[in-house]
Amino acid sequence: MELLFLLSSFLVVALPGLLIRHVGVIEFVSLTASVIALVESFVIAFKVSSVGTYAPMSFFFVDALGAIVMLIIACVGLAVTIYSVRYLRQETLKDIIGFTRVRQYFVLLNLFFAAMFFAATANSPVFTWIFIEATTLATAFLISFYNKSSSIEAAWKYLIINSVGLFLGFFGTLLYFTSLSPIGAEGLVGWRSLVANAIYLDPLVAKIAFIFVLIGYGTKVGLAPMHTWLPDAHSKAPAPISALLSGVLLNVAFATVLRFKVMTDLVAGHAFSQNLLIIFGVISILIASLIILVQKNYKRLLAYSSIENMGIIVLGFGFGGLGAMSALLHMIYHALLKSALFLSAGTIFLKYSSTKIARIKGLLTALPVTSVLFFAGFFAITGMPPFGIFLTKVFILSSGMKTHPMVAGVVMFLMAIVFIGFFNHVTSMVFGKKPSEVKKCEEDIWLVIPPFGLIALALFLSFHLPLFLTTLLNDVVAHY
Amino acid sequence: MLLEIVFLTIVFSHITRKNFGAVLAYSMQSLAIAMVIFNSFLLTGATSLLFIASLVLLVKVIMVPFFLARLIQRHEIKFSVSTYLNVPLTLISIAGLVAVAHSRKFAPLTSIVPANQLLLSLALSAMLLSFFLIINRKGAISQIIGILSLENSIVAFAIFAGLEQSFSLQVGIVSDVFIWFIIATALAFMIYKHFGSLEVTSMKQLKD
Amino acid sequence: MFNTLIPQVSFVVLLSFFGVGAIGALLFRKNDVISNGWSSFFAIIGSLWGLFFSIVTIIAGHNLSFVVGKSSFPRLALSFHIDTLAGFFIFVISLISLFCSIYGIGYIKHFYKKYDIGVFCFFYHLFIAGMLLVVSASNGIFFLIAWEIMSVASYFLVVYDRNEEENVKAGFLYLIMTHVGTAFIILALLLAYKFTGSFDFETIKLGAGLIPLSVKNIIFVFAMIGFGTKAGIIPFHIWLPSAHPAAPSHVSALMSGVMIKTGIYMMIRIFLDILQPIPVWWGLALLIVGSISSLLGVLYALTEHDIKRLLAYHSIENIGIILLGVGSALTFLSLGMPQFALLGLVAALFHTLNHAIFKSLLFLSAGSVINQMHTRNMEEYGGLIRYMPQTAMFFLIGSMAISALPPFNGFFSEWLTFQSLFQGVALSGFYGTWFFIVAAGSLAFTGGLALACFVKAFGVSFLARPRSAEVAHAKESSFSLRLGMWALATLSLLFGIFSGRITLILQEIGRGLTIFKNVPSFIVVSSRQSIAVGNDFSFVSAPIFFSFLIVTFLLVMFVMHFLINRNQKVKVGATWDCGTDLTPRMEITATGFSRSIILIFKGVLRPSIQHETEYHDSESRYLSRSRTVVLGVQDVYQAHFYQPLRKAIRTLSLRVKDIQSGNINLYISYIFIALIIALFSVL
Amino acid sequence: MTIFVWILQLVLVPVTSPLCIGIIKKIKAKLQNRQGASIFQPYRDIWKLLHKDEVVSSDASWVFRYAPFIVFVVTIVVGASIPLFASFVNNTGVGDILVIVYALSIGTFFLALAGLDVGGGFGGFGSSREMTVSALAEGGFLFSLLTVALIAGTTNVFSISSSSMLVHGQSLLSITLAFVGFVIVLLAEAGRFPFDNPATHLELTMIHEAMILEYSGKRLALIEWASFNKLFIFFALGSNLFFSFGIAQGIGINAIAMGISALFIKVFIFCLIIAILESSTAKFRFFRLPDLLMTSFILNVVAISLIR
Repeated sequence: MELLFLLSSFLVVALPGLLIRHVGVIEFVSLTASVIALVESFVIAFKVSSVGTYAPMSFFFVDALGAIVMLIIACVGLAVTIYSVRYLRQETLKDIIGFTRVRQYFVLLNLFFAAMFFAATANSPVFTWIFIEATTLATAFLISFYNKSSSIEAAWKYLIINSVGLFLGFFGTLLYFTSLSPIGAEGLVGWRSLVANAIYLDPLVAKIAFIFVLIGYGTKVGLAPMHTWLPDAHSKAPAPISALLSGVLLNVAFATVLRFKVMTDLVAGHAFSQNLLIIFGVISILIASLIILVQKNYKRLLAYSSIENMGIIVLGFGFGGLGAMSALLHMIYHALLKSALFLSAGTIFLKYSSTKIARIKGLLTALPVTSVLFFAGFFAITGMPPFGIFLTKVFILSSGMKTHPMVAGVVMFLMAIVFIGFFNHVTSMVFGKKPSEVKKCEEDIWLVIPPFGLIALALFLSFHLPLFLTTLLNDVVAHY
Repeated sequence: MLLEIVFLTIVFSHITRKNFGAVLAYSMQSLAIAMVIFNSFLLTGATSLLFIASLVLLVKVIMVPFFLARLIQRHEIKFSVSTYLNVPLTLISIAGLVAVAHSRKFAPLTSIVPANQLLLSLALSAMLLSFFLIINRKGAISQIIGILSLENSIVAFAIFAGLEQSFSLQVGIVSDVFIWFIIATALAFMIYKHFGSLEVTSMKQLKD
Repeated sequence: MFNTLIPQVSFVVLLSFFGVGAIGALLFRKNDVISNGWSSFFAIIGSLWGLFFSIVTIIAGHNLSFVVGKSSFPRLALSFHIDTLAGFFIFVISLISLFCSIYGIGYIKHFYKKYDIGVFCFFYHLFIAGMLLVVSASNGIFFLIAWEIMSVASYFLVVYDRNEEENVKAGFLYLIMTHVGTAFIILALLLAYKFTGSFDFETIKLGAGLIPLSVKNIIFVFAMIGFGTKAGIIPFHIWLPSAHPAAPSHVSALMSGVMIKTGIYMMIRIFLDILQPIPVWWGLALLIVGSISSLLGVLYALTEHDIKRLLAYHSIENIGIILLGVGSALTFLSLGMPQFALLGLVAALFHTLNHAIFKSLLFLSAGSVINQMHTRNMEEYGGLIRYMPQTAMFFLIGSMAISALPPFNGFFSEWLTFQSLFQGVALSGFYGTWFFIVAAGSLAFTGGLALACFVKAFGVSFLARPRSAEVAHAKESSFSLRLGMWALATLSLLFGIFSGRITLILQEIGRGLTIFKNVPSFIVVSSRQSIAVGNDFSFVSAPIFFSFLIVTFLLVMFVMHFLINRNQKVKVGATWDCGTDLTPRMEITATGFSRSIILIFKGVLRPSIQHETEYHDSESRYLSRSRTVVLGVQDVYQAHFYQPLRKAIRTLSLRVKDIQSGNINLYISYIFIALIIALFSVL
Repeated sequence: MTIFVWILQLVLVPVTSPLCIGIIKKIKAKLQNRQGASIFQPYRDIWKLLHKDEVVSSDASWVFRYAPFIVFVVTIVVGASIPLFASFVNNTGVGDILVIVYALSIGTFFLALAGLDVGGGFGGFGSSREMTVSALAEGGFLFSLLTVALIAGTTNVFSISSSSMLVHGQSLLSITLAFVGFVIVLLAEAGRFPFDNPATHLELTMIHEAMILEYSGKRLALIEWASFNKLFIFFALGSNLFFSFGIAQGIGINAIAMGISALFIKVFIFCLIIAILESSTAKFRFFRLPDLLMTSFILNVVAISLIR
C-alpha cells in the first residue's frame, strides 16, 4: 500500500505539474512528494527487514536489494529536491532559465523518480526493463536542459547508446524466458517464478543471456567500454540531475543485473558470472583511473570517478563473499558521497560559472563551507578513513586476495592512481588565490545543507550500521 | 517469408542512399512484424494479439514513418548522409555478420525452438545487421531507424522463439518505443537546429 | 580484575584527552586565544598522562591487550595490544608532544588573525592521537585507519600555512607518497591475511608459520617500501625534505622526531615480532638500506642552506642509523645469536629516543630563529648568537648531540650501534661480515660528515657577522618557546649521562618481545654507570667522562686565571681585514663551506655549478664587476625515477583518453565489439 | 704509587708534547743543514704567549673566547685516557676507541666554530677545509683502531695495549696495513705534511693556521699547546696500540720506568719519521687529499678482512 502511495505521490506531482502556473507550488509539492517517498521507503525497508520480502500485489515485489535501492533513491532524492529548488532559483536569478523550464524540470524530475522507484520495485523483468528505459526517456530532456549544442550532443549520445544497450538487455531478458517454454507460463511472469524456473534454463543460453544482460544493462551501469555516454551526460546535465544519475540510477541498473546473475548462477555456476564481472570491473577501474589523471573538467572527473566506483562494486560482486557484502556497502556510500560531491560541484559552478578545473582557484576563500565539503567528499570517495569506503575497499581487496591475488594487487595500485589524479585536481581547485572577478559572499545555506547532510549520513553509516540495514545487507548477500 | 522481408528491408536500408527509402523500408518491416503477430492471432485466436497487431500497425507502420517523413521534408534532406564503409564493403560485412549469425556458435540460441531454427538465425542476423546499421551510418535518422529495426528484429526473434509476452507487456513495450521515438525525433530537430545538419559526426565537442 | 582494568581505562582516558582537546578547539574556533589555550592545556595534560601511563607500563612490564567497543563491520575490531615496546613508543610520543605543545603555546601566536587556530589545534590533536593509536592498535584494519588518520592530520598541518604555494605542493607530494606507501602496506597486510585468515596481529603472529617463505619475502619487500616511505629511507624520502619545512616548526619537530619513527616501530613489530623466524637476507638488506640512507642523507644535508631542509635530511640520516641497529638485530636473530640481536635492538631503540629528543630540539630552535627572521635561508642569518643567546645555546647543544659528541645522548646510542656492528664484523666465516663492515664504515663517515654539517649550520647561522639587516631586529623568543627548548636540551644531556640506566631499561623493553624472552643479558651496567658490552669487549661510562671533562676544564680555567695571567689585558679590536674594511659578504657562506665536500662527492651528489661573470668593460676583460656562482644539487631520484614514472603513466593515460573520441558510432562499435568478444569467449 | 701513576698519566702528555715538536723541528733543521732552534723552544714560545696581552675581535662571541680552553681540555682528557706507558691503569670509563675518536672531534668542532666566529675571510675557509679533512679522516681513524681492537678482542685501548698480539704473527700483515692507514690519518688529523703545512701563513694552503689566525696571547698558547698534545696523543696511540712492547704491564718502579723510556723511544722514532716525511714530501693539492684518506680507509678494510 505504502508503495502505491509513494509512487502515486510522484505521478500526482508530475502529471498535473504541467498545469500549475506557480513555481512555489511546484517546488512545494515535489518537496512533499520526496519527503513522503523517504518516509514510505523507510517503512517498506523496515517491513522487508522484518518480514523478508514485501509484495503488496502481483505487480510489485520488494526484496532486500529492492529495499536498499529504494532507500538510496529516497535519501538522495530528498537532498536533490531540496538542492534543486535553490539551484534553479539561483539560475533564474541569473536568468539562465525561465519559468517554463523550471516547471519542465520538476515534472521530468518527478517522472524520473517515479520511473526509478518502479524499476526498483516492479515484479516482472520486462517491466523493470520498461521502466529503466523510461528513466532514459525522462532524463534525456533533463540532460539537454540548458539547450546548448554541447548538451544536445550529450543527450543524443545518452539516448542512442543507452537505447542500444537496453535493447540488448531486453533481448537478454527475453532469453531468460526460455526457461518457461516447457510449462508455457501465461500472464505476467514475476522474478520469483523466473528464479524458480531457472533450473530449466539451458546453461549455454543462460550464459549468452547473461552476457546480453550484462552488456546491455552494463551500458546503463556505466561499465567500460560501454561507459562512453556517462561523462558527457553527467557533465552536461544540471548538477542535481548529475547527482541523481551517478548516485542513484547506476545502482538501479546494477541491481537489475544482480537479479539476473542469480538465475545464471543457478545453472551456469558462480564462476562464469563472477569472472565476467571481474573482467568488466577491472577494465572500468583501469580506464577510469587513467583518464582521471589527465582530466580537465571537474564534473567529468566526478563522472569518471563514478565509473571507477561502479567498477569496484562490480568487482566486489565478482569476488563474492565478503566482497559482495562490502560491495553493497560501497554502493550505499558511493551513492551518498557522489551525489554530495555533485551537489557541491553545482555550487562551485554557480560561483565560478565554469567547469574547467584550471579556472577554479582559491575555492577555500571563495566558498569556505562548500570547499570543505568538496574536500571531505573527495577524501571519502577515494577511501580515506574514517569514511567507510576505506573499509569496503579493503574488504573487497581482501576477498579478492584470496581468489585472484594479482587482480587485487593491480586494482590496489589503480586506486592509488585514482587518488593521485583526483587529489591533484582537488588541490589545484581548493588552494591558491581566488580570481578577482569571483566575489566572496555568504553561501546559500540551502545549497550547503543537502550535501552536508549526505556526507554526514555517510560518515554516520561508516561508524555504525543500523540493525535493519545489516539484516537487509546479510539478506542480499545470502541471495545474490 | 515475412521474416525474410524484415531481413531484406534492413539490408535495403543499409545500401539505400535516400532517407525516404530507409523510412519506407522501416514501415515495410514493421508491417511484416504486424503481419507476423496477426498470423499468430489467426493461429491462436487470442484477441489480445489482434489488438497488439493493430497497435503495431498504427504506431510503427503509420505514425513513425509519418513523423520521420515530416522531419525529412522539413529539412529537405532527401539523401542520407554518408556511411563509413562503401556499398561493397558494407555488403561484404553484412555477409560476414549473417554468416556469424548462422554459424554453429549460435546454435544454442537458434535451436531454442528447433522447428524454426532458420527463422531464428535469420532474426538474429537481422539484429546484428541493424546493430551494424547504427554503427555504419552517420545520419541521425538512420540511427533512429537502426534502433527501431533492432527492436523489431528482437520482437521477431521473441515471437518465433515462442517468448511472446503477456498483453500488458506488449503494450508497454510498444508505447515505450513510441515515446522513445518521439523524444529521439525531437532531439533530432534540436540537432538540426544547433548543428545545421543531421550528421551525428558533427557532434565532437565532448571529448576526453 | 581491578589492576587489569586500570591500565586499559587510563589508556582510553589518554586518548580521550586528545579527543576533548580536538573537539573543544573546533568549538572555540571563533576565538583564537581560547582555542589555543584549550588545546594546549589538553595537549600538555594528555602528554603528561601519556608519560605516566607509558612509564608505568614499562616499569610494570604490562602486556595488555583489550578491545574497546564493538564495530558493526566484520574483521574490524578496535583492539589494542600494548606491550613494553609499544609503551616505549608511547613514551617517546608523549615526551616530544609535551614539549612541542609547551612550545606551541607561544609559537602559534603568529598565526592569530591569519588562519583558523581552532582547525590547527584540531588536526594537531588528531595527529598525536593517531600516532598513539598506530603504536597501540593490534588489528590490521584498525591500524590502517589510525595510520591514515595520522597521515591525513599531518598533511593538513603541513598545508596549514596555505598561502605559500610551495607548502601546498609539499603537502601534495607528502600525501601521495604516503598514500602509495600505504597501498604497499595494505597489500602486505592482505597477503598476511590471505594465509593466516585474520587481520589481528596476534593471530597473524601465531599463524606466521602458515605463510610460505616466498610470500614472506614479498611481504617483507612491501612492508619495507611502505613503512620505509613513512620513515623516509632513500629513495622514498623525497617527500620529507619538502614536507618538514612546510609545517609549523613544532609540528615538523613532531613529524621528524616521532612520526617517521612509527615506520621504524612497525618494522620492528612486523619483522622482529610477528613474522619470526625470518631469512637472513632481510637483516642484510636493512643494513644496506640503512647505510645508504645515513650516508646519502648527511651528504644531501651538507648541500642545503635552508635550515629546516637541512634538519630534514638529517632525519633521513638518523633513520638510517636506527635501521643499522634494527638490521643487525634481524641478522643476528636469523643467525641464531639472540643476545647480539638484543644489543642491536637496544641500540636502535636508544637512538630512536635520542634522535626524537635532539631533532625536535633542533627543529624548535630553528623554528624560533625563523620566527624572528621570517626566512629559512641560512645565508641571511649570521651573528644571531648575540641577539638570541639562549636559542643559540640550545641549538649548539642539539648540534653536539646529533653529531654524537660525548657526553650528550647521541654519542651513546651511536656507540651501542657501533658495538652491535662490531659484533657482526667480528663474526668469522660468514659472508654477511662484509655487510657489517660496509655498515660500520658508512656509520663512521656519517659521524664525521654530520659534524661538518653542524659546524656549518651553527657557525653560519649563529656566529660571525649578520649577513642581512633582518638580524638586527631579531629578539630572544618568548618564555614558552624557551621552556620547551630548555627542557629538551637538558634531557639530551641527562639521557647522555644516565645512558647506563636507560640502556638497562631498554634491554628490559626488548625482553618484552617474545623472541627475546629470557635471552642472556649482553649488556652489563656496573655500579659506576659504565656500560659494558659483551665479556669485556668494551666499556664506556658517561658520568666518568663527564666529570673528568668538567673537572679538567675547571682546573685549566683556574690555572689560567689565577696562576698564570693575573695582569694581562684583553683588548677588543676589529677582526684582521687585510686593509680593506670587512663586509659580511667576505664571510664564507653556507654553500661555500660545504662546497669542498660536495665537490669531493660529486660522483654521488651530481652538483651543477654555473659561473656568471660580469665585466666592467666588455672588450678588455680584466676587471670583473660581479661574479656569481650558483651551486646546486640536482635531485637524482626525481630525475631518474619519479619523473620518468610520472611521464610514462601520463602518456599511457593520454593514450587511454583517446577512447573517449567523441564519435558516437565508435562508441556503439565498442559495445558491439565487447558483445561479440564476450559471446565468442563463452560459445 | 697508583696516585703517582695517575698523575703521571694526566700530565705526561701536556708536559712532553712540546718537546717532541721541538725535536721534530730540530731534525728538520738538521736535514735542511740548518742549526735550528733548541728542542725546548716550544716551551719558551708557550710560556711567552701565556704572558702576553691579547686582542679579541669585536665580532667574537663566547664561542671564540672559550673554544681554546675546551680544545685544550679535550686533549688533556683524551691524553689521560689512553695507554702511555702503563697498560694496567684499568680505565673502563673512557678508554674506548670510540670515545677517543669522538672526544677528539669535540676539539675539532669547537676549533672550527671559533674559526667561523670572528667573521674574517680566513677563518671560514680554514674551518671548512679542516672539517672536510677530519670528516674524511674519521673512517680511516676508526677502522685502523678497530683492526687492532678486533685482533685484541676488545675496544678498550688499555686492554688492547696489554694484549700481546704481536706474539702470534698471523695477523701481522693486517696490523701493518692498519698501521700505514693510521699514519696517514695521523698526518691528516695533526695537520702535518702532506695535508697541512704547520709553518705556513699562505692563505691558499693553510688549514689549521687559518682557523686560529685571530688568536693571540694565552688563547693562542692554549691552542698551539693543544695541537702539540694532539700530535703526541697520536704518537702514543700508534706506538702503544700497534707496537705494544715495553709497556708496563704491572705496577712497579722499574716497569714504569721501562714503560716510559719505551714510550719515549717509540715517540722519538715517530718524530724521526715525521721529520723525514715532511722534509722529503711536498704538500698535496687539497682535492688530492681525499684520495689519500680513502686509501687509508681501504687499507684498513683490507686489514680487517684479513683478520682470520
